[in-house]
Amino acid sequence: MDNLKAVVEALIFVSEIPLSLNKMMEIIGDAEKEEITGIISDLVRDYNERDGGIFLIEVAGGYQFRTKEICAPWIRQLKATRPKALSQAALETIAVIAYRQPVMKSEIEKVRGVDVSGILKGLMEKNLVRIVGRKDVPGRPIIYGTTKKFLEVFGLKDLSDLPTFKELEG
Amino acid sequence: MDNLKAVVEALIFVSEIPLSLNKMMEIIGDAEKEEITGIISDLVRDYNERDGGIFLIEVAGGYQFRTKEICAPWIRQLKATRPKALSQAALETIAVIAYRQPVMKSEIEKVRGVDVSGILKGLMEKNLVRIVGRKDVPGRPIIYGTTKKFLEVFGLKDLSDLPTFKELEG
Amino acid sequence: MSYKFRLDIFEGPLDLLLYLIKKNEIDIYNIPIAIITEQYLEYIEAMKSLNLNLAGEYLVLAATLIHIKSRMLLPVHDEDEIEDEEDPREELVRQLLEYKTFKEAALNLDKMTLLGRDIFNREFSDEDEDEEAERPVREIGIFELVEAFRKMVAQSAATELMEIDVEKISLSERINEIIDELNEKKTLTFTDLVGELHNKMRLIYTFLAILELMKLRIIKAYQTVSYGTIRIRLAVEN
Repeated sequence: MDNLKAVVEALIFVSEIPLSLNKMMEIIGDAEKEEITGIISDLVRDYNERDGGIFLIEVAGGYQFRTKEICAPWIRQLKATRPKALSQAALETIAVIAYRQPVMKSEIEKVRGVDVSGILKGLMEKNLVRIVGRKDVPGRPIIYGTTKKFLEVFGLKDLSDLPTFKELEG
Repeated sequence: MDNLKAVVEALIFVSEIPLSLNKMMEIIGDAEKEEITGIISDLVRDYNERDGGIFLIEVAGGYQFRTKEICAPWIRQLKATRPKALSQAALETIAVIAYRQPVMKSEIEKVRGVDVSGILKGLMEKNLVRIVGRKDVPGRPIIYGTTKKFLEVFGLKDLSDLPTFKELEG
Repeated sequence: MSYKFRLDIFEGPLDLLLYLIKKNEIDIYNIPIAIITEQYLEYIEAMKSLNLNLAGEYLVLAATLIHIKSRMLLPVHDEDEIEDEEDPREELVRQLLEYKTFKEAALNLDKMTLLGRDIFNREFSDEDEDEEAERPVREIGIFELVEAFRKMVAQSAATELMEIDVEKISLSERINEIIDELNEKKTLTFTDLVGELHNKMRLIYTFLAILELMKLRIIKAYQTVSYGTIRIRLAVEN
């Protein structure tokens, strides 16, 4: 096979976990084991000689590209500033708050069917949800609403930009 | 900085989304913009000259390593997926949105001559299309546009990178 | 009839029409409406007889074609009128050309090197889902939010939740604003809230918001003398 080296490199590159020799042989089919191991040795040498930011290593029964240790401080910084997705639970909770505000915790829990204390706290820490007031009923329950930050994160000008179900169903 | 090239390469490698120049400058701190763009050009050339299985591409406002097209059949086998093709209806709909955005659903339907609710929903689920706001006309209809993911999937630097269609402007 | 097998591959009535034009090698700017209408209706009949799910749009275009055909048949009394009068086919031709362009654009998009089909990026696992609260929140499409809510509502029995419309959301917005103002100023008069409002919708929303807040027992309204100034304040101080 002409492109064997390129294919081996690409396979190792895209694999989420260290890619085993067996898996590679299974995929490539018509290549001998020695041929593939030879290519991997070549690749290891290529990357060492290049002296770049990544290298090829045999690990956990397979092969994987990894970044060099000297790059670690910058990588940590990248990961720390990487925006994090909201969990499904958080998304559902904020959906209830957005559409039903001003809303009590008990109302959110009635819709979601689970306790939302922890998630509510998290959403307030992220400044997506806030306490808007209290209700004059026994227990004086807190009522919640969304924040300006919520509008920013979801790219809305104001709450009336929120689409309704009907609009999406068309 | 001594290892600047290695750091830039490692950062692009570990980033889950195309890494923007700004982000790199923010993380590296003491490097000039020209220095980083110079290094990126070097990296692009390095990988082209190596003629391996991966290459560096500028896409969706950042840089990302991707596998070469010739390797696709084997990678699909590794991922055990069929090639993810978009249907003709989805392609037509996304073409209208891409070239006419921001665009109302009714405008898309006028062009295509069919109801597009289902397709639009599918495209939003695939995160290729998003709601960008409402149009400032009576009824404040929802308007749609393409996403960053759209640029990533179609390998575009930005929207101006779309193939030109003189007839479509307007 | 060979066309039976082609019916489901049309993307819509315009697509079918384009196909007929191509098949008959017709000039798109000078469509022989009578012939095309006849063929178009044959296809529609075939679709019906095959019990294919015939979208209403096909019938709309059929009606349009018939209408154009009848207009083309009208005798022209005055030769000069031809100059001024718009060709009944003009709008349809414009629509067809536009659709054709986008069809080509779609084909073009499909020919591009697509991520996930032709080329790939690295796969990432969620290995380091560290719980750093400091990390910024990723921007989210509003569609995800609506979908999350819709799914939840579908599961719960609370059907009244479905009654969400733009008015209700705008009302929420005004309610939040009023509570904010009350948190700041403690008491507000009715005129404080509605006085300078020139926008009629905003006036209505303000009024509805106050009623809703009173009903929810979040605010209280009171006046010191009958027909005196109505003041509102939070029912419970924070």
